[in-house]
Amino acid sequence: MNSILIIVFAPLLAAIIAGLGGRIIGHTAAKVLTTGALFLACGLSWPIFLSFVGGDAQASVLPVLKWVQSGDMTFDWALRVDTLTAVMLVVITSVSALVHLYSWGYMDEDPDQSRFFAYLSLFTFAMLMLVTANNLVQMFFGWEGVGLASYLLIGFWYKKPSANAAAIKAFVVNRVGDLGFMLGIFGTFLVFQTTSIPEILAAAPAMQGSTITFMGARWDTMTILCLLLFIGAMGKSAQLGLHTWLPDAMEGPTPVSALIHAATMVTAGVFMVCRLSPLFEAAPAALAVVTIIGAATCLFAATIGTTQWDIKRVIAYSTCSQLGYMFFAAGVGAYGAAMFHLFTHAFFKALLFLGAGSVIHAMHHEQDMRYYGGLRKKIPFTFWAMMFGTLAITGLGIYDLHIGFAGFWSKDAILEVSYAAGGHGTGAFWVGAFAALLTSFYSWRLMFLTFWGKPRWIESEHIQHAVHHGHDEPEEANPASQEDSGHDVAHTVPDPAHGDGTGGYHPHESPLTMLVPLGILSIGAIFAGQFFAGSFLDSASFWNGSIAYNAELMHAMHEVPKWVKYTALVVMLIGLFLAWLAYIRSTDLPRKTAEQLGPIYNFVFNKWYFDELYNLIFVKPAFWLGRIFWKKGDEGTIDRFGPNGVAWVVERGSHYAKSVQSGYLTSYALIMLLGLVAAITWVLF
Amino acid sequence: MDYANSFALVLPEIVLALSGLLLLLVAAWGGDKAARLVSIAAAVALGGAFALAAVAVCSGAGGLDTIAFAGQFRADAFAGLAKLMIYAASGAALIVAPRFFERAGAMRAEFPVLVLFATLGMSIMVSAADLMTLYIGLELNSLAAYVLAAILRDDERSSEAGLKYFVLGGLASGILLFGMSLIYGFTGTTNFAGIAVAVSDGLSPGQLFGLTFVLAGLAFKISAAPFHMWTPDVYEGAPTPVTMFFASAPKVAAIVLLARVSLEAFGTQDDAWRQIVIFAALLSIVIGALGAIGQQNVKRLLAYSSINNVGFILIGLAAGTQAGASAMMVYLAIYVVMTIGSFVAVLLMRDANGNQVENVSDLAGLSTTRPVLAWCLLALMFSLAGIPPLFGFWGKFVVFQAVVEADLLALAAIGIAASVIGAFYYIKIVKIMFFDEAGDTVRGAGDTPHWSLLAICALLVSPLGYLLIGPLGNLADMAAASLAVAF
Amino acid sequence: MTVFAFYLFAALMLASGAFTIFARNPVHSVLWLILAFFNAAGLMILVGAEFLAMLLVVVYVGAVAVLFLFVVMMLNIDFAEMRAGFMKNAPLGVAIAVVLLAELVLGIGAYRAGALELGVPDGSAAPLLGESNIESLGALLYGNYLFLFETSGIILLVAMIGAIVLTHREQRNTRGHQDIGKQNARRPEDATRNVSPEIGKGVEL
Amino acid sequence: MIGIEHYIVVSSILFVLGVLGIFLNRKNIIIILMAIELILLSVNLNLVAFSAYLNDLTGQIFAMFVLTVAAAEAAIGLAILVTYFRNRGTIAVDDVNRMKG
Amino acid sequence: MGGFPILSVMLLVPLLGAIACLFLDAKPARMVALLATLIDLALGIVLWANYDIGGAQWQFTESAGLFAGFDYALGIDGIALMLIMLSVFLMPICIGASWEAITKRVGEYMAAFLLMEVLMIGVFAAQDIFLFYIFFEAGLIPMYLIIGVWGGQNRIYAAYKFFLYTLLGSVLMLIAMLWMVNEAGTSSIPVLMEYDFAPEAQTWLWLAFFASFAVKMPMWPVHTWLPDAHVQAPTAGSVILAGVLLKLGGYGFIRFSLPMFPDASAEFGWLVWGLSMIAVVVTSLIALVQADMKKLIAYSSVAHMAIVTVGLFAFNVQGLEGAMMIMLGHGLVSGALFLCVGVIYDRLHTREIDRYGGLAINMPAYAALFMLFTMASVGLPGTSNFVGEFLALAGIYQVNSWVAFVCTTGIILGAAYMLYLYRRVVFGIQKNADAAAMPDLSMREYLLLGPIAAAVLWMGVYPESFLAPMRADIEILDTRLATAAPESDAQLAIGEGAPIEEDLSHGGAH
Repeated sequence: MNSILIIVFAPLLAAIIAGLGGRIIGHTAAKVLTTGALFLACGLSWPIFLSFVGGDAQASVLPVLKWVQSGDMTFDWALRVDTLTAVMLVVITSVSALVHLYSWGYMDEDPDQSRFFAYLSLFTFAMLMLVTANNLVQMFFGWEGVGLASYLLIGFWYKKPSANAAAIKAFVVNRVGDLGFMLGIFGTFLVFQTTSIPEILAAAPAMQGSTITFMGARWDTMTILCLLLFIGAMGKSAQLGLHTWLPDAMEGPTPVSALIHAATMVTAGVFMVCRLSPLFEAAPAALAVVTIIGAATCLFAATIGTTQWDIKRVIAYSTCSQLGYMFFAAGVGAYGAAMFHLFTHAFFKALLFLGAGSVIHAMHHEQDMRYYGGLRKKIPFTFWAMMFGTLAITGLGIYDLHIGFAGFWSKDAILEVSYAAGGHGTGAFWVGAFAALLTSFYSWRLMFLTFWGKPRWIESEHIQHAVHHGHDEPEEANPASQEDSGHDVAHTVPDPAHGDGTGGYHPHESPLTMLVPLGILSIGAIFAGQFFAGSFLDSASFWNGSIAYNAELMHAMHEVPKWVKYTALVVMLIGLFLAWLAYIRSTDLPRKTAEQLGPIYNFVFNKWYFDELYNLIFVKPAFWLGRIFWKKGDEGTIDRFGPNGVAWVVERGSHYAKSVQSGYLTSYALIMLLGLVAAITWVLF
Repeated sequence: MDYANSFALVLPEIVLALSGLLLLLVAAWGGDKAARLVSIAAAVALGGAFALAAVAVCSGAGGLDTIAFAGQFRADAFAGLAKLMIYAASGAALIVAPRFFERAGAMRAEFPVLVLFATLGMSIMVSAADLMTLYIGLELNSLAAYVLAAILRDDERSSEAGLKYFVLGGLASGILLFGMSLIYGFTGTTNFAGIAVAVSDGLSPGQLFGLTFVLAGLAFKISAAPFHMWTPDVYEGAPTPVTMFFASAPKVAAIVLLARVSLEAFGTQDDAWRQIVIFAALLSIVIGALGAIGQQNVKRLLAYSSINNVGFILIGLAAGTQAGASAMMVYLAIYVVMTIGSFVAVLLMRDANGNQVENVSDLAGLSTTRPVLAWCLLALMFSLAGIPPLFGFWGKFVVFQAVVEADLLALAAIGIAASVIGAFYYIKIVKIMFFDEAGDTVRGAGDTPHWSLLAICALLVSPLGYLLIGPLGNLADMAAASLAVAF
Repeated sequence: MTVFAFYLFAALMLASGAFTIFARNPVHSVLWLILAFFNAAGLMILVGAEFLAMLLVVVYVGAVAVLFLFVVMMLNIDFAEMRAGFMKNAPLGVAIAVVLLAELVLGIGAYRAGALELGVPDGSAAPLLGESNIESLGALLYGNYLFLFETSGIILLVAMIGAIVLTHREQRNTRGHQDIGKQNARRPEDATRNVSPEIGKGVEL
Repeated sequence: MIGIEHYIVVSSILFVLGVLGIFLNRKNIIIILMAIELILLSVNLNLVAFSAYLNDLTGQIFAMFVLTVAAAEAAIGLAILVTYFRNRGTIAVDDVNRMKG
Repeated sequence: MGGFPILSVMLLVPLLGAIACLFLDAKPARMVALLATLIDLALGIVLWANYDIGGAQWQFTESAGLFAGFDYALGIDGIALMLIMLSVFLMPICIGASWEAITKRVGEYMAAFLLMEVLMIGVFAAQDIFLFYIFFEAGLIPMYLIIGVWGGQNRIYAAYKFFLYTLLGSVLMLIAMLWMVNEAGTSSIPVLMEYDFAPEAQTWLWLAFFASFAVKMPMWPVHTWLPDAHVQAPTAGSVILAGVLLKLGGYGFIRFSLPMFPDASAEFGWLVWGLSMIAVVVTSLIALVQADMKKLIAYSSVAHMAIVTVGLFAFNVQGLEGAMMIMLGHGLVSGALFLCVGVIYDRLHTREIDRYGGLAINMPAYAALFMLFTMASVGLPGTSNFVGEFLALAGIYQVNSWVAFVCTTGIILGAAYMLYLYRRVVFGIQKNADAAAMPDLSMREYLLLGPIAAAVLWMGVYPESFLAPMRADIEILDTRLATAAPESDAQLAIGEGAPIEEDLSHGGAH
């Protein structure tokens, strides 16, 4: 199975060549190289995955290079391939390859394309290292590597202050999670004396019930380890509390959002929990936390999604929310379901993002949905792709017929399994169900605002800019913030006075390189669930020990009452209806509702004020403290009383020494006498 | 009393005395025109005495064979080593003096003669084994020194220096004498060996007073704080070659004498004097360092530097051990080299008219205008500050080694920490020479004797000096071993 | 009798010593100093050191004190003008001096008669039996202390050289060193100066 | 003979008087020189007294040397004083203050 | 290597170069300096190649009774080898960095640097405690001159502060050394490393050494000389200061404090931990608000060095090896960062962050390399610093989770201040025309930064090359510390549900 070497390192090689030699070999060569490498990797990944689906492959580990050996602590570079990895391999390489392709069109006008493709390939490499890790440290390497790539790609348009800020935010917030992850690795090493994942997993059950002191408190060993590791997962997967970076990450080019912030990187946390599922299984308390955080994120992000105007932010919060689903699935023990949702989500969410990108492309980089409308006829291919994506995310499907879009299969399974699990799961079920309603609402809201109604393009600065200055301006020409410009709800109503509302602008369908990926992903969004539900959900042999597969729970999942099984569909329809009501039927309704809800609306619209809160309690104090420590501490105290203080004392002493040296004979004599008397007095007593 | 043997032992002194008398005649007849000749002849005489003393040192002379004149005089290796330093320092002073005085139009033929007699006095001091010998030697040196300080008789500062030196010196010798009279009265003898016997059972109050007074009197001579007050003024006012002489030779003599009194006469009662010595040592280090900071006159600064260095030497004495005595001698030897080097460098600093430059600020940018001089001074300054790998470090090293071996750790810690204050003004000189913009004041050329002296001193304080650790350490060890003390 | 003589001499000596220091006129000081020396000589005679006593009178009164007097006269200082006060921190000085005295007297134990334990000499320098003080001293001085005796001669020589070096001025230009140019260049306004000294004040040279 | 303590006390007082003379006056330097002579006198008194009480002539020899040196010292001191006066025209103690710090 | 005195030759080459430079004009002086450092680099490579991993603890030993009182004894173990390699590797780069930047008094400048090289190699190679001290202290002189003569505006204050601060720190150590040698009767470092001093003596000896190494390191709160020295020193001076001189403190701990006073080290572990924890948090926050690039990097060095100290005082193999790896990695990375600052300083002559911006546009290659070093400084896996930080923190975690937690927050703060710096300098729009007109890296600058970049990645991907030579020595040190090492605060207690036997059998199975 040495194809894994090619899968992992081909993107790296391509990234290095395109990145360092981009100027020499030119854009096209760089693009061909990276995209080619990815398609090669993708082509090699699917056979591996299918061989696991077919059940005729075994887990294997391919050592690559010695890394670190320090006393008992040893970790080497190695590539592990098992079912879980294989699933991730196809997700990563497929989405990545398609995003590469898509970017040909999307980034066509960008002067730094080769750099962009290099970053994309670098990201893919890091992600592949993450999923093939056989020890926690290599996983951490991949973990940080994707973080780096994410940072680079979010900040790709480095002239935009908002992009730079978002990039730093993404990196730093992730680092908070990494703090947990690192401590988790240290703790794991302390407890198990190894960082090798299989060895840890094998030893984990024996540690159940043991206790350990961490930061002065006594903990259940497994609980604290899992919680620490889960903090890492929370950071990367943008769970409640550490989610703030994800919406801002939409500052990056849209293909990046599709690849990194929807399909792959953000799911790394889920992957990690699943990879370490035997460990988590030994820590029920930690699992409860995972469930609660997952469910909370799921709901919280969905609420925000209903109020946002930026098309990418809506999808971003949607991603956040869907990740919540995955976590609480894992939290109740249904790792297969979590992975399944990860798998399907990758397709439909990438599709949605790429579709959104296509819309944005068509609308000359306008991202505010208030300035869309009526695009259905202008960009039909994109519209249909988006439609499939929406159908998939909202989970349209009929249980009894066993047909449905991808999201139907996975989300339904999660809701059912959490109901079946009982306990925290029941709560998660209700939260999940309500979140599904919201999902349906915001997804359809997006569709209706974008594709239905009348064009409202005229008010967009971007469109005006395009109309007045021609179409060919490079993207970064306007560094002004592209975040939603107004909090004022009144603005949302299009002004009928402006004729047809197009402002004379004519959107065009995207080029073929962008449409092909949309097409392929649409297929995935439609059929991925249908094809692989059996393997992911019901086949212990498929997983083959790569995750903790709870056959009983899976069995119980199928036994839940009928109403549970139909809940998803029902809430989806309610959501659809509400969206139709608000954005097609009576377009005044959202404004009125918002006004009526007042503070609650503002609270949700402003993303629960998380950013403001963090700014208040972390960012500002950090700078304030830094200044205090610097000016008052280092300069005002240490230097003042330390070196400068000593210097002052010495200078004063020198002054006195010199003033004693008055030049007068009599005082010299007096001082000699003083010395004599002092000496006598000293020896006398 | 075996006069023949006694006279054989004072051969270096006899050489000095006779050549002094002879040269006085030459000076009287030849007048000031013969000054240069007399200087050279005096230097030769010092060379002869040096050779004679060297023989005694190299044989490690010690014990009863070295006693002359019924126990008043000891020509042991300890004295011998000190004499070598004293003769060398005096010789250096004689070498640099003519040019200086000729420039000032005040070259006197009596100058070398006075230097010779002062050297004779020091030579007697270091060999003193009796309070009377001590006194006579000290006064011979002092009286000559008073005259030397004031020898630029038309110069206000020179005569003020002489006056201050004289008055305070008089007071100090009064204190010293009063102490000696008490010691004599309460021990019944003036002989060190006799005193050692008399005080072996402990000190009576009278003896204690005597000892304290004597220490105070000697502390004046080595300019240890708080008896240092004369030093900056005298060093500044005296002619530079004389200052160089004061800073080197008499210090050696007085410190060796102090060591003799403390160790030979009162060696059994080291607790009595150690406290005083430690007090003086630490105070000297601190005062020397503090006083030097902010000095504008190079000579004044070097005066404070010498006070500072004396503190370290006294720390070696405070150890009260053979290793301490040996360390003291090593430090002294290095100190003499550094001092002579520094003053020669000062003498080389002349403005375009050939006038002496004494202001520290005039050194600005010396490294660009006179790089060789600046680098030599840099080596000397870092050496004085005791920064390795320059040789000055080794002096501090051996001293603190001795103190640590004597288990006086607190003293060692305080002393070495205080040395950092001292480092400040040495590196300030370096800063002025190397960091500041060139003032282009110093431009006069030097002559061969100056440059050779400076080169020798710079080489000795350079890391090459470490190659001398072995011989120097051996000599110092032999010298310390020859002291009539059972450590 | 001896006791009376001792107290007389001692009191007179200390009093003259004090007057030496505190006298306004330096000439008076020198005279007081001479008186102090005479009394000290008396004290020495009381303990049988007659040679030293004579020496003190001869050397000090005859040479040193006269030298002082000579210099005082020669310097021709207007003593009336001299500030008569004491230094600013005189109280501190006096206090320290008193402390020193107290420590000396009390510390050594001289306030208790007969309590002092003097050292025990080895007898090598004991007075010769039957010989006078001066003979005994002479034997020692030219015997044991020959070396120091000779050296003290050198000290006197140095003093002589020193005094000459510092004060003696060769009158070189008076004889055979006529400089015509200089003489011609000389102008009355450069050479003369009108002064009107106050009464009792010398002319500044 | 009267007790040695008397001599010690007397000479101590004289010594302190001499010392006082040095630092207590600001009139002129000649007085200081005389004060030094007083100190030496006190030493001599001490030495002679000890010599007598110890029945040992060393003290008297010592005193002779002190006398010799004192004479030399006086000569040199006065010579320096004369030089100084020639340069400055004053011998007031407070004027000897050109160098300080 | 037979009897070839390679270490002495490595000392001699730059020394002769230094003397030659003093008398040469600018151009030949540069050439001589470069040549001398390159020869030393070559010798260093020979040294490394011939170092026998797993062989004797002390190799390439030389001894000559040149001096009385102490021996001219040289020899290295793996730890010293690595630090010598760091020195000889950075030295040609320093010379290269000064090639055009230094125009006044070039000969003296080169001489000072070559002298620095002699002293640094000497410090690491010294086998005699006094020889070590001499080399250790002597470094003050050339550095004082480098800062003072060729430094920036406020160079004199910085030079004084550097000199006196570090001098005060190290003099007490001398007293301790004297006592030790007196006590143990030898000044040989290898012997002293095995000598057992009485515990009560260890206490004050440790403190005396600590005073020196803490200043050199520098540890909070005696770090304030560092920002000033860094800011004022010329680029190459900062490189050598951050790259090698700071490591003297760490080397001191690992060579002296730990093996010679194991009991006292354990006793004072809390002190080191506490200061390090404060340093990580406080200096990181201070770095965040700096407006001067060099000052920012200087403060970051303090924070990084704090992780070195916790690693050292973790008393286990991971901690010690991690500390060593950070020292090596930080030597490269901080050196490279100072070079990066120097590159733009040479063009614009300001270190003020606000004067730059948008450099990615006109200097893309520079931006890329700067990014690499920024990420390495942040401790991204795959770069040199990660290995060290990870091991060091893993080491301390096994002893105390509080310390580990607080110090690990450094990875967050480190990312914040470094990326914030990078953003302000390289990203954004081109605010200033002069900054926008700066040309990209020249060939010379590529040659300076390229090798460091390669080394940083090498060390991150295959640290075995660097760990292997040190392994045996760290092992020995760990054994030495074993008795004194503090208890872990974890106090892992196996639960009732899982008997110990089962656990053991599981452990054995893998």
